[in-house]
Amino acid sequence: MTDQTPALRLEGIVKTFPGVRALDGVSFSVLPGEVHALMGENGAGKSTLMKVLGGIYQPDEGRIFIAERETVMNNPLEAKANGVMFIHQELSLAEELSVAENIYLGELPLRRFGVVDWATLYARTDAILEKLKVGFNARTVVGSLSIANQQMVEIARALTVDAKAVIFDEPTASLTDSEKVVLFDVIADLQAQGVGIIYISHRMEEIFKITDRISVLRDGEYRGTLATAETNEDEVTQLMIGRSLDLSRNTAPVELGPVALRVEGLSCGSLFNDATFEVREGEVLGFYGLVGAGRTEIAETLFGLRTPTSGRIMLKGEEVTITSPIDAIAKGISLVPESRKEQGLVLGMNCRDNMTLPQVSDLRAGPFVAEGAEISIYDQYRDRLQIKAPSWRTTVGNLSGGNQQKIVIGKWLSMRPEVLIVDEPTRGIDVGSKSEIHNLLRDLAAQGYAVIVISSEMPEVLHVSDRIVAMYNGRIMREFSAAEVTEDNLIQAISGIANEAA
Amino acid sequence: MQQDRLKNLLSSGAIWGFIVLELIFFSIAGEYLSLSERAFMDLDNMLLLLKQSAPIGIIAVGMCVIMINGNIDLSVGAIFALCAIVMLDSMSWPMFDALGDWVIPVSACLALLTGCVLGFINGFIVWKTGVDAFIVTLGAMLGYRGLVFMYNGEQPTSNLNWTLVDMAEADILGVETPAIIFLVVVVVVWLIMSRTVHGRNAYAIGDNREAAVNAGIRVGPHFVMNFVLIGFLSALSAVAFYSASGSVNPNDGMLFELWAITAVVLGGTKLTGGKGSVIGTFGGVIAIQLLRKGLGHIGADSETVNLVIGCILIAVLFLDRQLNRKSTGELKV
Amino acid sequence: QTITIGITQNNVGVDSYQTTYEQAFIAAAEANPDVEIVVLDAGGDVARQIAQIQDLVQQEVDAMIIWPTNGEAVIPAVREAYQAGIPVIITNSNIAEPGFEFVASFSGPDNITQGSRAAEIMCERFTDLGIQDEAQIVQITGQPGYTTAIERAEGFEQRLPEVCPNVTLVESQPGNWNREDAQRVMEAFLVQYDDIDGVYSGDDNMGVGAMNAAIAAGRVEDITFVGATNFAVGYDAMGRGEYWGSIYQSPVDDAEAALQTALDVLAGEEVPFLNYFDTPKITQENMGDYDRPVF
Amino acid sequence: MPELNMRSIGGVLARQGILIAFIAFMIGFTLWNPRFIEPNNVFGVVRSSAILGVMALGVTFVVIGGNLDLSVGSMLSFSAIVVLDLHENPAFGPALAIPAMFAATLCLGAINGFLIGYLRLNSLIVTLGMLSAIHGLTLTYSGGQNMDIANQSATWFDVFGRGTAMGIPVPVLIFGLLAAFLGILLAKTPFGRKVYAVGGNGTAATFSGIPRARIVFFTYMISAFCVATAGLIQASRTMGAQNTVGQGLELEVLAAVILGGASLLGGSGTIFKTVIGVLILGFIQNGLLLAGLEFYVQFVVTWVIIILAVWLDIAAKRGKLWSPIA
Ligand SMILES: Nc1ncnc2c1ncn2[C@@H]1O[C@H](COP(=O)(O)OP(=O)(O)OP(=O)(O)O)[C@@H](O)[C@H]1O
Ligand SMILES: Nc1ncnc2c1ncn2[C@@H]1O[C@H](COP(=O)(O)OP(=O)(O)OP(=O)(O)O)[C@@H](O)[C@H]1O
Ligand SMILES: [Mg+2]
Ligand SMILES: [Mg+2]
Repeated sequence: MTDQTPALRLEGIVKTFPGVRALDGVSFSVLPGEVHALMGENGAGKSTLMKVLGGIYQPDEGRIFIAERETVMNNPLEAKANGVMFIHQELSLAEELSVAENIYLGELPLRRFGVVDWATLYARTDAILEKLKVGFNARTVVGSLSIANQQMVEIARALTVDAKAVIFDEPTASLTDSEKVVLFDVIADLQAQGVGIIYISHRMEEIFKITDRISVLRDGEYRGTLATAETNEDEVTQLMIGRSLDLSRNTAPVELGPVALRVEGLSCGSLFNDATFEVREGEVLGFYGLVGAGRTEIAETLFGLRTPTSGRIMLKGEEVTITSPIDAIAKGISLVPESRKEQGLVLGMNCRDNMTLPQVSDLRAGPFVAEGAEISIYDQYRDRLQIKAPSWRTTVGNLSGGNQQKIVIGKWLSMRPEVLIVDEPTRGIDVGSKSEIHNLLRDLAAQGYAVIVISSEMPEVLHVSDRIVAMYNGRIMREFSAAEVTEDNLIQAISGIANEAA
Repeated sequence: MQQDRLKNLLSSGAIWGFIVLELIFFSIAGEYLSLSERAFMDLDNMLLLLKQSAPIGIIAVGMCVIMINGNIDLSVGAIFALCAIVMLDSMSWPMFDALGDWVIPVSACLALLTGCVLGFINGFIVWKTGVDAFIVTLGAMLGYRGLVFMYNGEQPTSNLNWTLVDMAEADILGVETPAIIFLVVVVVVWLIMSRTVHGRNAYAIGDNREAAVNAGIRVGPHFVMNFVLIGFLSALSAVAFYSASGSVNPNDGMLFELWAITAVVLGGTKLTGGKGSVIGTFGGVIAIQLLRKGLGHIGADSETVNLVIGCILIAVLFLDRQLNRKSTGELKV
Repeated sequence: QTITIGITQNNVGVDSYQTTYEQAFIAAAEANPDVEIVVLDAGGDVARQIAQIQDLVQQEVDAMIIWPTNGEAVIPAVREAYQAGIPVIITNSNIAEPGFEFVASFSGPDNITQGSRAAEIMCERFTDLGIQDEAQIVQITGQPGYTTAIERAEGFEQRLPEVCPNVTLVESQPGNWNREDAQRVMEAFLVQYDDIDGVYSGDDNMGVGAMNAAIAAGRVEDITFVGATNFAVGYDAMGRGEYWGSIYQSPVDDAEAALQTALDVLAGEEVPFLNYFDTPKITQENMGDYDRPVF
Repeated sequence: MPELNMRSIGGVLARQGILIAFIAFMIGFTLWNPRFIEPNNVFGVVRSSAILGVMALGVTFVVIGGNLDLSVGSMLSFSAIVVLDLHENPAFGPALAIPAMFAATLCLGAINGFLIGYLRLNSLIVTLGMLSAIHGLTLTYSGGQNMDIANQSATWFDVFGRGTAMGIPVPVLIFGLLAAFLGILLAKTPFGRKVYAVGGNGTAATFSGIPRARIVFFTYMISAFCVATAGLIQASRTMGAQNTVGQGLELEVLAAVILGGASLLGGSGTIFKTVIGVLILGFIQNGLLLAGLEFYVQFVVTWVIIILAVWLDIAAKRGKLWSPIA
């Protein structure tokens, strides 16, 4: 593996956007048959670099070599023609079209006169799907698939051409474990065929499981390459964020207050059934389960976005019905939603206005918005959450993902809710910001908030929770205290193996 | 899967159900209210319906393509008028004197070419400037209309050529020329949209433009092609219609864009693009024309016609949404 | 034995002339027990009107009356009716000459004459005021492309130099049969030209719009307003001495004449091909001879 | 993703691009015909733009809230006809006619708002349907007849369209005051902020506890209120109206709002810019008329100006003249 010609080599890539130097002279190479991890904080420039490789952006400076031949790729099609396949971070699918058309998007097989050769298209697609062991076929409409299956469609594209290099940009963010196994098999296959693979992820355990080398970017600059076998998480983190992380948890015992929220036998159609749990002031309750287990739906129901079909919700011992988010907010419940871009932020608005949006009616001077009060709220939470933004006037859409997430969290913290629900608070967030957010959630509990954390990442739940509720298929399977929980019994609970309900 | 298909059929079939309802209603109401001896659902009357649907129908087919592609074109009415002027006026240009009746195909081709050029201008602006098609074509609606007026002041442009009229009124098995053109356009464009790469790419672009770009589809040229197509179809509609009438007012074709859009939406095409069908649009056009014809048949007065058409439009939209609603677990957002 | 007559009107509801016409037509038909009518409205759209003519042919009416949206474009459709043996009567605004052979009769006002008469009214007034050799006038025409608008302007522009060769028509702009548009056009004229002695408008509705602009600019005293189709607003303004003259044209006469012509044709009577009804001049001087228009 | 340095000089220029275009345009026309800039003419233009302008103020709210309103033209006809008819009705008279007309027009706005805000139907099609339906309603109401005030000297009704106060024509005054009021409402109050939020991202607004449906509903009520005001000015100015006075105005209004830089996607735009957009359209029309050009030349010029203005606006935002569409 050492003295081969690289499958792919980058030299001094520079890419600027108006006002941002996203890539600043990045060079590294990927060998054939190697899985090469690319790591870096949010906004470090990973996706931008890959878009340059995929022909979506043209670099301002620098050169790209494929099999040591200098190549210029003006558009994605040319990149494909040169053997570079790109599996995107954000799902990039046409939902109304069939799986086959999506997989071969942009290069449908032809007969004469530009007519699509459907027979060939379906045959080829079915062959690929066979390899991926998925439960749908070439004619299925993509929009009817689950998010995880849509991600598999995206991945299937990697197999359509004889690629020299394949780029996976955070492919596992929404895959379940069984699909992850299939994905890793596919990667191993490609590797065996001598394809060079670039793998981007924020999840250390995956990185250490499947990659051969790790290259690190920081603020658009190349920081070095490490051999996976010879390094450890701490070293990588050092390189990424310039310091080590203190992963120890603040375990100072907190005086638990009275029950803040109690849910009894709550159901909502087929989404979840008979959920019973409670959370106390000063406590962090974790919700763990596979994607699609119904945790988000419980949160949405508590926040008034769904109407429960049965069950009771009690706040501080009093039964309440919650009909809308407005109602929920008035009663002291806040939800940091799962998808910050769609549900959390008005991307075209500035930081301050986003942060004070839920309370804008209360921040008034006469009939007007009290802008001074808004700014002081913003400043307070910017300092507390260490938000990195040029000023409160900055449009939120221009912030990096982690900072956007902090704005959403700040938006709900500043409401001083009695019950704070956070849904996947660190999805797509780099390790540095992640631990900041974890500490923050613990601090909140220490101040007497009741916090519910929903997450699909086991380390996260284990790390922040005082108690953990395990869900499977719309049901609460078991409740663990921090003391009794282990990775094994948690996995059993959420995969439906252990049937003892909590 | 099976259920999906059923739902799809139901939602795209809504327009046909509506047409059947109209037919039944007007047939029965016609018995009581109409002065005519002849039944509403008479074959001749239905053939006439097809012919009368042609002018807006041909344009609506183009609009369907544009909307599937994720754009909109508000300038079709002005293109229609401008192409008509080119056709009728060019027939009397001195340089074509020698051609005799052969001037007809030459003028028709000139008109079609004009349509393509006007469409190209729109498409090119959308592509190169990145200004939204709604704004570009809103501007063009004014601009092209201005050109219509500049061409011949405020006078109508006329050229009544009986050979041409006879050609336009010729029929095959009772189906007259404009109706034939309309049907051919529907079939050809349907084939393009469902069978060719261009058609499938147009769907993909309308569905998720970024995905299409990422997959290496050149979005701009597809936009331009579709704008050229709708320009061409607007011109074809003008050729078909003005062959049989021979005179164009500078105001002709106003509001055609709104009726075409209405037909397309009634036909089940998603306003945001990515989903829709030419056949459904055909249904939408027929449904509107049937409504007009039927209301005339039973003697409704003009204010009622306006009121009814407006209300039906909203009602169909409402029903369509009920049918297409995600069945379970929709968030209250 | 009842007779079925179909009518397709130009654009009902766009102004009260057309609306009153429709009502008068219906009233006249109801008064006659032998007549049944199908009333259609083209909404100003040629395509729709052609479709309506075809529908009437298909419904096998005994005769049809057409108020054309475009004097030329309807000719082939009229030919279809002619070929189906249905007599066609054109009303209000004639079709172009190539269509005459398919038409039984035209019934309506003579728009060219109306234009000429308006020119005469204007000229006579200028002569009385002694400014017939220096006067400058502007014209506000009707909907562009519309036969009535074209013919009235044509008649006016032809006649004016004959009677008052030294009056200059400085500019024409369309007011679209719309009072507000006419007012806006007039406002610009008033800024642009310091000397305006007369305004000719394609109908009184626009004329009153122009007059309102002049009132606002304080120049109504200096200007002679002449219009056509005397509307009630125009009549009232004449009464107040602000508006000078117009052409008296009654939609009721118009509608009744059309229906009668159709009946005469069906009865096999000889009717003149151009069956004009009279539209006399009306000015502040003789307005007492006429009733206030109902529209 | 848009650029970061909107506060750089280029960014400031971009933000005021429409204003700069406006000034350049005014200078150009003045050089062509000095009468253009005479106070008399300027007042005249502003006065005759007032009707379009007042309607555009309301539509700005609708567009920022992420929707369209194509029904404003036929709604204007409706309100003008209704107020004139009631004025002539001895049971009402001018003092009652005006509030009654406002109530009726607001009902139409409420229908729009209900269908689009609460039932979440597509605004383009709903308001297109309403365009047709309201026209039918107006015709039914009036029987297709023009409405005129018979005894024009005996009423104070003409004050809204023809009067002056403190030397300023009343329509201009109404336009100015309404623009100031709505401008403050939009820029400075919680309600305005919510309109931006709903138009910018309706889902996120809901998650933030903003009553999305109610906000959209109110944008249509504001639009209807503005139309009623415009209808009042219209009716008072001409002291009579046809059933089609407002026909075609919907697109002119939309053009003015877009020219002012409001995005059709919602979430951006300001009242001030809309006013500039309205004035640009008004001055184009007037300038070309003064230059002795036919009215239809104005169509072509408007076409070019709309596209240039919007193009330069978005080009400045993305920092590149040519679009990134592949
Ligand atoms: N189109 C664009 N216009 C302006 N700035 C951009 C654009 N795309 C990316 N950026 C900026 O470039 C930087 C790098 O972004 P990039 O998406 O490459 O980060 P990343 O490393 O993939 O982060 P993540 O881990 O969150 O996916 C960020 O500061 C981002 O804001
Ligand atoms: N099959 C599907 N089709 C369409 N949308 C889906 C589908 N599955 C999930 N989604 C939506 O995608 C988003 C993220 O989905 P995810 O798979 O995380 O489900 P989830 O219900 O949130 O899981 P959990 O309840 O365990 O958090 C959610 O808003 C969900 O409604
Ligand atoms: Mg990324
Ligand atoms: Mg979830």
